[in-house]
Amino acid sequence: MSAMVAAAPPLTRPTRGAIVIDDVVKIYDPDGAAVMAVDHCSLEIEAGEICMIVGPSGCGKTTLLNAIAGFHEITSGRILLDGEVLCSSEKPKADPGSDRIVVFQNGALFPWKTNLDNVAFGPLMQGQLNKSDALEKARGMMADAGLAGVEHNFPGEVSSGMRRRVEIVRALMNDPKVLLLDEPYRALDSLTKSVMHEALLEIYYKNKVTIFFITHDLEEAIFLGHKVAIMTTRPCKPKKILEVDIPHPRDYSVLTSKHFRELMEETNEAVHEEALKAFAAGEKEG
Amino acid sequence: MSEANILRSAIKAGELKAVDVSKSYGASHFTKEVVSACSFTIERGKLTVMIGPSGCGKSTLIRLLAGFEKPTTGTITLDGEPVTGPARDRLVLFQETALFPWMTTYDNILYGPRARGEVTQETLKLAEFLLTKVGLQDFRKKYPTQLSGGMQRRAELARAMINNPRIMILDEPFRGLDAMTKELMWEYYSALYEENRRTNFFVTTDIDEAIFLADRLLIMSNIPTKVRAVFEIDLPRPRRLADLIESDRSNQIKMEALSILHGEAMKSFSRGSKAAADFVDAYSKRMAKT
Amino acid sequence: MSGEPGETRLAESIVDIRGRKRDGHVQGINLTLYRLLQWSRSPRPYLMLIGFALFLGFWYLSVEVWKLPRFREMPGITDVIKEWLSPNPTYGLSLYTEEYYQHIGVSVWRVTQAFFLATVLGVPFGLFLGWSKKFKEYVFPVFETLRPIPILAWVPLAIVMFIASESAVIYLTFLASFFATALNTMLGVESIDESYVRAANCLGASKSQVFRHVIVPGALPFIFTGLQISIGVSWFSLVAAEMVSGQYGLGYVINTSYTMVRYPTIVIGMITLGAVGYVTSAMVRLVGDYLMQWRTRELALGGQ
Amino acid sequence: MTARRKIRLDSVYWRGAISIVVFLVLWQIGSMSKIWIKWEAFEWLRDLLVAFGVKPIYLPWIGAVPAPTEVVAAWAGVLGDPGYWQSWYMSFFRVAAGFFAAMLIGIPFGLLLAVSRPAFGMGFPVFEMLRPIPPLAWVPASILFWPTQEMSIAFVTFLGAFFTIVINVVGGARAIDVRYFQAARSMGSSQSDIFWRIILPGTLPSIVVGSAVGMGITWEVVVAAEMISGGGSQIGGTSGGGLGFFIWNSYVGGSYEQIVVGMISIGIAGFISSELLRSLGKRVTPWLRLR
Repeated sequence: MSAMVAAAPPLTRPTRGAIVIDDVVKIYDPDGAAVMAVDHCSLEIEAGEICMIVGPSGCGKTTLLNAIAGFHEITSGRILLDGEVLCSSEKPKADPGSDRIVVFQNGALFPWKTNLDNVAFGPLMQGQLNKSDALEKARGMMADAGLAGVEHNFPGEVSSGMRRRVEIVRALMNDPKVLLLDEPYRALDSLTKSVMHEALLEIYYKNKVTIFFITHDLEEAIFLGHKVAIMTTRPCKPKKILEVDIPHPRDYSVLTSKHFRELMEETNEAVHEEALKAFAAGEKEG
Repeated sequence: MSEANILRSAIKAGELKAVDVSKSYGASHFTKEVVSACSFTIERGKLTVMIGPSGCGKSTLIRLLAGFEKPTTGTITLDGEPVTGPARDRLVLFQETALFPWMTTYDNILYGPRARGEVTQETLKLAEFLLTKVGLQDFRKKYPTQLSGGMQRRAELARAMINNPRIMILDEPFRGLDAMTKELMWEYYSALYEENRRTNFFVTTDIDEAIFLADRLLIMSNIPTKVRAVFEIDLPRPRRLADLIESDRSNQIKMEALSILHGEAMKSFSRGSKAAADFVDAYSKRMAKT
Repeated sequence: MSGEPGETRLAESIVDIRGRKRDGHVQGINLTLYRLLQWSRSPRPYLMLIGFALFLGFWYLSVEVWKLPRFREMPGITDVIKEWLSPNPTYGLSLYTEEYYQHIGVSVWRVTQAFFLATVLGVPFGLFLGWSKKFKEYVFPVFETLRPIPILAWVPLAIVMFIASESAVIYLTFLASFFATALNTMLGVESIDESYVRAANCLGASKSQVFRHVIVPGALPFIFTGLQISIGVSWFSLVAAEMVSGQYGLGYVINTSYTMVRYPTIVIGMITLGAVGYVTSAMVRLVGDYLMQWRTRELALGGQ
Repeated sequence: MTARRKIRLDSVYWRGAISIVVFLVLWQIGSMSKIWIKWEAFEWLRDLLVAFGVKPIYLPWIGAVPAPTEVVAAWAGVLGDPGYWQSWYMSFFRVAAGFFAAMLIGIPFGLLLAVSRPAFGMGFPVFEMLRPIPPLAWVPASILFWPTQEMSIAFVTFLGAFFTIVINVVGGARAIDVRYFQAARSMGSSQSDIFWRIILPGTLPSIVVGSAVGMGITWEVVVAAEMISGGGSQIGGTSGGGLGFFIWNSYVGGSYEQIVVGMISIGIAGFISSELLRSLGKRVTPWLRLR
C-alpha cells in the first residue's frame, strides 16, 4: 500500500497467463442422473487481464474454475494456458500446479500455521527457497500488502478481511500465471468489501497476474474487471461478454461516474433475467 | 373479505421511541460502553433504516428494542408504553435464520398463533395466504435446511407477519445472500412494506440497500454508538432498482451518507493495531478523491 | 435460560471490532482475573457447596443415622474418611501406607503402557484409514467386525493367549484405547475441509508434504477427542481386567476388599480410581491444548 | 445407475469381502500352528522362538486361539443347546433393563440440569465427581447394596449408560442457539411451550447420539458383570446366566472354542441393538436426514 496508486508505472500487459476455454462441456452424474453443469462454454482471457465471471448461484461457474485448477475433470472440449493444453477430452483432468492458484470462497489459510508460515508455504514446499529466505520474502510481501504486524498471529485471530489479503499474498508468493478467485468477498460487509477491492487492485498493479474472478455482484464485476462474462443459469455458458473500457488504474470514484452507470444498466437486464430463472427454479443456494 | 384486506385492516402500526438510551457491559474497571445516550424515533408506518460500520453496537441496540436486554440508562417506549420484555408486537428477524430446524415451514409459520392458543379458521386461511404470498405454497412440508437462503428469509417474514406485530425489526437479514438474490429480496421486501405500511426498522451495513429501502435513514456513529445523522429519503414509491441507479437524487444522498460513514469507520479503524492504519490509508486516499 | 449476555458480549467487545486482539497478553491475564471475580460473585460456587453437602449429608444420614434398609450394610462416610486418613489403618490401606501408592502406581503404569501403545499404533493406523481410500476399503471391514465385540468379552481369551496375566491386562486395556483412537483419528482426517488439501496441491506440495502439513495438523482436534475417550475407556477396561485376573492395582484392591469384608477400602479404591482417572484425562487435555495453540486462542477470542 | 457407478459400488463390496476372507485364512493358519510348527521346514522358526525365550509349541498369542473351523463346529454344536439361547435372552434382558432405566432417569435429569440454573449449579459438580469412576468399580458396592444379584448387575449396567446419556443431553440442550429462545419468547410462548417445542426437539439429536453410545457401554458392562458375578472372581454366587457367564463358563470348562463363539455372539447382539437404535433415531429426527 505504500506506493501511491497514481505514481504506479503505466500498466503494461505481461506476456503470460492467457487462458483459452474452447467448447468445454461438463456432465456430472450424482447417483445416476446425468446433470450438465457446463454447456459448450468458450471464453478467451488475455494475459494479465482481470476477467470477471458473473452468474446466479449454483450455475456451474465454480465447476469451470475447478477444471482450470485441475480439481475436476471435464467431459469434452479443451482448456489452454499460454497455448499449452491444460486438459482436453484425452486428458480430462489438468494437474494442479503453482502457476494457477485458487483463493477459495470460505478461505483455505491453514488455521494451524501462523500467517507468515502460511505465506511462505508455497516456495518452502517446492524447495525453491530455504527456510530463512522464504520467511524473509514472505515478511516483505506481507508488509508490502499492508499486513505488517499480523505475521505471528494465527488466521483465526485476525479479521476476515485481513485473512483474505493474507491468502492472496500467499498465492502471489509463488509468482503464478493465473489467480483463480471464487467469490472471495462474499461474506464481507460492503464497507470492508470496498477496501478489499482497492487492496486487490493495488496488488494487481504491482504483480500483473491474470485474474479469473467469480462473483454474483455485478457492481464488483464492472468495477474490477477488464472483461465481464455474464453466464446463463445451469448449465452455464457465456451469455454476454462486456469489455469494460474504463482505464486502469481505477479507484472508487469510478463507481459514481456516468459511464459506469451506463455499463451497469446495459448488463443489469441480462443478469436480472438469469437471476429470476434461478430464483424461480428454487435453486438451493449454490 | 380477502385475506389481504384482513391482514391490512388488522395492522396497527406502532411508534417506537428511544430516549437517551445507553448500554454498557461488565463491572468494576472492566466496563465497556456499547451504546451511549442514543435517542431516535421510529415513526408510525415508516420504513426506518439504521446504517453504521459493522461492530458499532447496532445489534446490541436491536436487542434493547426487542426487549431481550434492559438498557443501563434511558427508556424505550412503544406507543407510549415502556418496553419491558420480548413481546409479539415487536418481532425480530436475525442475521442468521431462526426458523426452527425441527419444524416444517408450515409449522414454523403457525408457531406464534399456536403458542398463544389463538388458532382460528381465520388464522389458518391467513397462513395459507401468507404461504402463497411468499411463494412457498409447495414447500410447506419441507424442513428449513431444504430451503435456499432466500426462501428461508421469506418463510421467516411470513412467520413474523402472521403474528401481526406493530413493528418489524430486521437485523441485516439479507447479509448472507448472494448479491443477485439480495437485490431481488430488496424489491420483494419493499413491495411487501408498501402493501401493508407496517412500521419497519431495518439495520444494515450496505449503503445501496439502505437508500433503496428507507423512508428515513439513521446513520450511527462508531462504538459506543449514537445517532450521528438523519436523512429523509424522499424518493418516490414503489421503488424499482433500475430507477435507483439512474436517479441523481439517490446518488447524491449516497455520497453524503458515505462521507459521514467513512468518517465513523475510520475512527473505529484508527484505534486498532498497525495493520488498521493501512485501512485508514486506503480510506484517506478515497476521501481525498470524492 | 439465554446464554450469559454480559460475559460473552464483553469478551467480544473487548477484542477489537474486526476480531483483532487488542493489546496481547496483558488482556489475557486481566480477563481470567475478571472471570474469576465474576465466578465468585455469581451463585455458582455456593450452589456447588450445597450440592456436595446434600450428597455427602444423605450418605451420612442414610447409613449411620437413619440406618435405612439396604443402606445399613454400606460403609459410612465417617468410617471411610477415618480409614483413609489414619496413619495405621485397620485394613492396611490409607494415605500413609506405602502399599496404597504401590497399587496406584501399578494401575497408572499399566494404563500408561496401554495408552501409549494404543496411541503409537492407533493414530498412524487411523491416519492411513482416512488418507487412502483403498487401504480403508480393505482394512476397515475387519476393523468394524471386531469393534462391536465388548472389550471385556476378550478377558478369557486374553488370559489364554497371554500366559502372563500382566500382559493380558495390558492387552485388554490397549484394545479398548486402540479402537477409540483409530476410529476418531480416521474421522479427523475425513473431517478436513477439501479446500485445504486443494490449496496445498495448488501451492505445489507433494503427497507426503500434504500428509505432514495438512492431514496431521488438521486431524489433531479429532485425534485428541479420541485420546480423551481412549484414556477413559482404558481405565474402564483396566478395572475389569484387574478384578478378574490381577495381583496388584486398584481394581484388584476393590475386588479383594469386598471378599475380605473390608468395606471402607472399597470406597477408598473407588474414589482413588475416580481421582486418578480425572487427573490423567486432564493431562491429556492439557497436552492437547498445548499442541493446538491455534485452537485455544481462537476459542478464547470467541469468549469460551 | 450408470455402469461406472455400479462397478464402484461392487468393488467396495468385493474388497471388504476379500479382506475378511484373508483375515479368516490368516487366523486359521495361525491357530493351526500347533501342527505345522513341528515340520522340519520350520526349524528356523522354532530356533527363533527359542531365542526369544518362547516354548516353540505354537506361534505366540495366535497359536493359543482356536481356529475358525473349530469355532464354527463348536457353534453348530451349541445351536441346539437351549442354554445358549437362554444366555442370549438373559443378556438382552439385562441390557434392556439397565438401558431403559438409564434413559428414563437420565434424559429428564439431563434436561433438568440444562433447564434450571440452580439444579445445574448443585447437581452437575457432584455428577462430574462421580463420572470418572469406571462403572465396574461399582460392582462390589452394588452387590452389597442390592438384595439380589440380578438387581446389582442391572444397577451397574444402568450406571454405565446413565453418565453418557446425561452428559450428551446436557451438552445438547445447552448448545441450542439463544436465537431460537428469543424468537419463541417474542412470539408469546410460555415456559412449557419453550420446553416442549424448543428445548426437547432441539436436544433430540444429542439424545439419540447419547443413547447409541450408552447402548455400547451397557453391553460392555453386562458382559463384565456377568463374568464377575458368574464366578469370574471370588465374588460369584450362583450362576447368573447370560452371554458373559457363558464365556466364563466355557473358559473354566476348558472349551476355548466356545469362548470365541460367545464373543462373536455378543458382537452380533451388540451390533443388532445399536442398529435398532440408529434406525429409531433416524425416524425420530427426520429433519437431520434431509440435509
